[in-house]
Amino acid sequence: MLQVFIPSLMRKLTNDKHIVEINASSITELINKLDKEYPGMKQQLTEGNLIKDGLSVVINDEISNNPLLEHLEDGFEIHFVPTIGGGTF
Amino acid sequence: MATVKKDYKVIGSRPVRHDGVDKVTGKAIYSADFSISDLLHGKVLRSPIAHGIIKKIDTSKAEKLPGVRAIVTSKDFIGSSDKNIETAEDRNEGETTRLKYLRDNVLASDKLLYIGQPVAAVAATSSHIAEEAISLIELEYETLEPVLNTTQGLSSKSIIHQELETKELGTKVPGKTNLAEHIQHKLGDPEEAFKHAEIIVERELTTETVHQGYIEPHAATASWSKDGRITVWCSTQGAFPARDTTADILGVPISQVKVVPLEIGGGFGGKIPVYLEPVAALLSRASGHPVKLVMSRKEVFECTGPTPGTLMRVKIGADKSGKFIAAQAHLEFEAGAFPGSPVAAGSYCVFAAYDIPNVLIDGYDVIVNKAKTAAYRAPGATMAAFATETVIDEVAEKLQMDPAEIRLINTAKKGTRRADGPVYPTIGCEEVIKTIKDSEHYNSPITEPHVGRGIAIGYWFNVGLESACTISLSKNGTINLVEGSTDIGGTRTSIAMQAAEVLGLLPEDVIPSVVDTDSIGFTSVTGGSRTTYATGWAAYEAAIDVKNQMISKVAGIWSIDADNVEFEDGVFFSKQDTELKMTFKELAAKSGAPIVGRGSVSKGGMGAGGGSFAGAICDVKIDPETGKTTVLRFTCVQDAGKAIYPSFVEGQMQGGSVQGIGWALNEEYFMTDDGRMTNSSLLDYRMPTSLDLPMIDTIIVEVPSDGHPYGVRGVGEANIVSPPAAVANAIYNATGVRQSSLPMNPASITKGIQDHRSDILNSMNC
Amino acid sequence: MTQSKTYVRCTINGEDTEFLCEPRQSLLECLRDVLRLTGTKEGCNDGNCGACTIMLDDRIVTSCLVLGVEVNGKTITTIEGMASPEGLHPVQQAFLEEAALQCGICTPGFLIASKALLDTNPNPTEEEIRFWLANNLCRCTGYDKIVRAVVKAGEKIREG
Amino acid sequence: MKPGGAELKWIDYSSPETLAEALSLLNEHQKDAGILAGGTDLIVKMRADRINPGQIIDIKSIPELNQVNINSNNDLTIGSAIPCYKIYNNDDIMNLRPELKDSASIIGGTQIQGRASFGGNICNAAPSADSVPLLISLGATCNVQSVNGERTIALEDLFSGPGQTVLEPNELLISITIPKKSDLSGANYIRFIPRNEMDIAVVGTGVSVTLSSNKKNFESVRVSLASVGPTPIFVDGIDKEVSGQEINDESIRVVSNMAKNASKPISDMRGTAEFRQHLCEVLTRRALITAIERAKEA
Repeated sequence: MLQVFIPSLMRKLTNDKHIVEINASSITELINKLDKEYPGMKQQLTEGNLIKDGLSVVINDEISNNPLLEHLEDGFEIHFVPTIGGGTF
Repeated sequence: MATVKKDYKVIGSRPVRHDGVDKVTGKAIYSADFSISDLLHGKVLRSPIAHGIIKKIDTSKAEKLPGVRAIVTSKDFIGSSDKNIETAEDRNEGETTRLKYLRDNVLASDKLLYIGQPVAAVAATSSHIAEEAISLIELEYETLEPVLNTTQGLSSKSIIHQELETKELGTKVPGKTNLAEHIQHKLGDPEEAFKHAEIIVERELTTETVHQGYIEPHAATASWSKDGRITVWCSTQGAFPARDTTADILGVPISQVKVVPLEIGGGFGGKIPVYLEPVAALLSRASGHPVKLVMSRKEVFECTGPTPGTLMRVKIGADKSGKFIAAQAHLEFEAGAFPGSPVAAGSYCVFAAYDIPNVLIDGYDVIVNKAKTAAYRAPGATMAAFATETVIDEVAEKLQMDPAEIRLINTAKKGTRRADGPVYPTIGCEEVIKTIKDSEHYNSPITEPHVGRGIAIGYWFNVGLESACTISLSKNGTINLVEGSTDIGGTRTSIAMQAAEVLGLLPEDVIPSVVDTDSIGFTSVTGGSRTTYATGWAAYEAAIDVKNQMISKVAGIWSIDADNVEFEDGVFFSKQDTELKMTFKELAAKSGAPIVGRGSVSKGGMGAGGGSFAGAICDVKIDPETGKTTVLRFTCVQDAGKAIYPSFVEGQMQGGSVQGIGWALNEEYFMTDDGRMTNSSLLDYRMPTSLDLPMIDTIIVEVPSDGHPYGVRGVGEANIVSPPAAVANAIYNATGVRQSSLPMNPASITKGIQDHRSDILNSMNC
Repeated sequence: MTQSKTYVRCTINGEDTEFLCEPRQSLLECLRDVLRLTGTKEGCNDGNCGACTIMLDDRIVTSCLVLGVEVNGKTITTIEGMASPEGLHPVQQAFLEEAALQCGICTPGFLIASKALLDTNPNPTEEEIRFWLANNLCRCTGYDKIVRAVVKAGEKIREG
Repeated sequence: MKPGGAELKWIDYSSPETLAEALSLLNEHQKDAGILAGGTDLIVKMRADRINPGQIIDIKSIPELNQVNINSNNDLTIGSAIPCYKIYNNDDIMNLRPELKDSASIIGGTQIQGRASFGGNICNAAPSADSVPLLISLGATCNVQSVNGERTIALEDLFSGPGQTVLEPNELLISITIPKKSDLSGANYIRFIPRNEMDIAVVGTGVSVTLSSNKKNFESVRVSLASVGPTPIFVDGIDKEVSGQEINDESIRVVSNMAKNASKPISDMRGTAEFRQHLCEVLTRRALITAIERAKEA
């Protein structure tokens, strides 16, 4: 099981649920499964099958450079967080 | 993966840096020092107003001036601006940038958005002529009402970008606005938790715009050849991002652009953006000559990205024991004329040093008519820490707790969940606080009147990102190490030392070079405290690659299996036959296919290696009559993971501390009501001089980061985060008056003391 | 009056030097653009950062506030003239050993200023060093290691 | 927007070796002339486009402007082109008027002091000029010449507005004369700046005091202020209030309050009017106390 943390601004889609548990081995699979359970999630998270502009994916404790390429394992934590814009690094 | 080996030979030593002799003899070539045959000199016409609409740009008179060779405006860009592109930086941030914004920030197209925004540029046979030509360009415009702070930005009817909609997690909220983005992090149930707090402190704080203040102004030379190839020589924190952004702005493929990074005279985040490079390239194409552009100090202050002014409200609730049970932050940051303030980073960092179960953080990125803000050393974290750490000080005072103790019982540690979600890997926050609490400085008595002591803690999350490195082995047993991280503070050496450690070499046996974008793999910016961490890691990988190739080679010579070869203390030997030995240098001298090692890493974004915590202890003396603050003693404590080159780690700690002290006391942009900066000189923008400071003591804490082969944590940034708050807390302890705005200049301290006195007098009268 | 260049003859780093410049060109421009001595840096062009510090006869000055035409007959030392054929000057060596530079852009100015101090006072106090160097801004180091390097260079010079 | 701090417009330059030659050039060019001594104000103002002289007259080679002279009456005359460091490194000056180091050693920093002169600091006529208040409090006079002759102007009468003096366009400041030092007198200049060097005075106070023979009473007190009005301010009428009075907290406060009341500051980025008035009182009191100590030691 993956622990998926739902950002506060998206919790209206999950009836205010903070953490959702889902079985998936990739981010794409994860998002598809999320959307099935909570319709509208895919639209919130993706654009043209890519992670939406302005969103970053944290896998465990680091922002992933290439989330769609990562292999997810049981027990991983997934977070969707606002990107750090504006020449911050 | 962190090695347990502690007896390093090279790591932890202090050799003379490889670029040192050139830098103390004046031979090192910085961007403004560069020259090339047939060179023209350029100048930029800039907006005289903060907000308006361009009606007409008439360059005809300027074109007729003898010596003028080219004039360009935004009309000279190739292709449509109406698309989103992914800059090199964006790629790591998971977002795209409107090409129009990037272009408008280097040459305005339809609107004037801040005083100093480039409008046109001239190339001429001398800079004097170019400047004369600038004054002959006629710019007609219609003035609009400027928006100059977040309060105006959020309430004003003056909309800066008509098409802008507020983004929330990438989703657009319809409606015309100056609010570019709203960020929120929520953990637990803060509303409920505050109800149970024994004590709640809530304060509103503000900070003014400050500049990175690097001593070298921006400069760039570009040559656009007839075959379409563009070469740029410039001062940048990232040659590859500069290449990519320049290509995007110009509308040419990145393969057409080569960026040659010259020595860089400071950056602190401010030399990540591209300002002059595309303009110089356009002038070169138009004139057929290479063109050089150099900013004046006034242009640096008024036209390059500072870090923004902010308005913040922070609320912390604690129980009787001092444990924080709930926290809330409202952060409004000025983005400047285009989206992208450091409010997202500020939102991540605002409570990052503490384990708090219930947190709500709201961040607002507000467009205003000022220069687009840029990164400045731990962007956003310093302002946020000023708010948090002064509120915590007040909580401690109300509970009559020691300021270090309250921080210690609330410290974040491995496994602590941050408000934005992730849990920490191994971090050194607790160790930093303990070190402060146990330090001689913290425990020394204060005996003089008007002297106060303050402490504060700061966090910067650090990034990893991509780096590449190659190593070529020479016959004499030395190695040439080629890397793409521009070296601002000695990173060539701290990177070379990590390769030397692997190969059993002396630091001087490694010859490092920072090269152009055609000559090494993609390497991200020198920023985010990532260079020694990630490019050092790439050098480590490249050195391992060299070692493995040498093992194969010696195995071939000895006709044994490579698995049976060991390498230790500079000697290759057979595990089975003790007679079979060869030194590194002997093996290097043997002929055969050249040995070239490659290292290439991609090490994650925010949070790489767990980030770095730092803290400050500050003693100040206040002149109660003039409000002048003298910093008597200052100690910076920082977790370096493993200090590769301790002198450079100390140097980063001291430099960051002093920038923080400047920010605390005297640095600020003075702006008129129409958006003009009035103190754009190094006389009136008062950065600390040597006479304004004591020695800056340093204590390096080493809690190795998970992952990095030597446990390195980047140390470039966390050290600036706590000083303003530490100074503020010290001023409070010296005067009895809390300061809620940066800078805490003599006038505001004097006023605080006078108001405080009258408060006391009034209460006595009652 | 026709706009013509002016002939200037002076001694730079021990060499008899002639150049032509416009009267409006600062000594800093003449050193960097005319003579291609780019070790002297420009940080502000109004005398407030000290990066362009040079020795003019017996005194350090900011070369951005000197006109090139003013130095006719004068003696100038720039960073390029500090090391001898035998090696680095003790103050250069101390800056390297004490890690007193990070980006290095202010370093030439600091070295010229520090040498001038040690030439007249090889045993300065911390306060004297800080006062003397207050016209030189450094944004990287926080000055700590610079002060230490000047003290160390003074020790070396006193030892001979 | 002009690229600030950038290129100078075309200028002509001459470096006369005699006073007569310089005065004749100045007479020829009048307002188009820019007098160059140290250049630390002139060149900065030209770069910022605040002035645009076409003819630069470099006065550093003129002997009269570079001399220090102490006459038989012990009046001290300092050539207007002498850079600050030559003032505080001059033993004759320091023996006679050690207080001049108070101001000469804080104008700009070390490098600026290698060029900047009292003459330039005076003629630049900034209300914040650090050399001026002390010189006014010492009763300094300006020796001025033109092709038409020479005249002497009391320093406090020289200034007519920010950046403005009563000098005619063809007049040159040759030197400054400080009258002989009275017995039992002392002086001090202090300023307030947020940094410790390299800053413009938020307020500056020059105080000169002469004590009675028993060292217990004021005989004369002169106070002058910088940065609290359109010109440096000489605080009138102090002697009338405190001459003959016993030196104590009360009489010191009378002087410092008179200074505060004489100030007419504006609010700008360097300080608010209110803060500056407050500082006037503080600094005058402190400078006066130091001047009294120096007078007692004298």
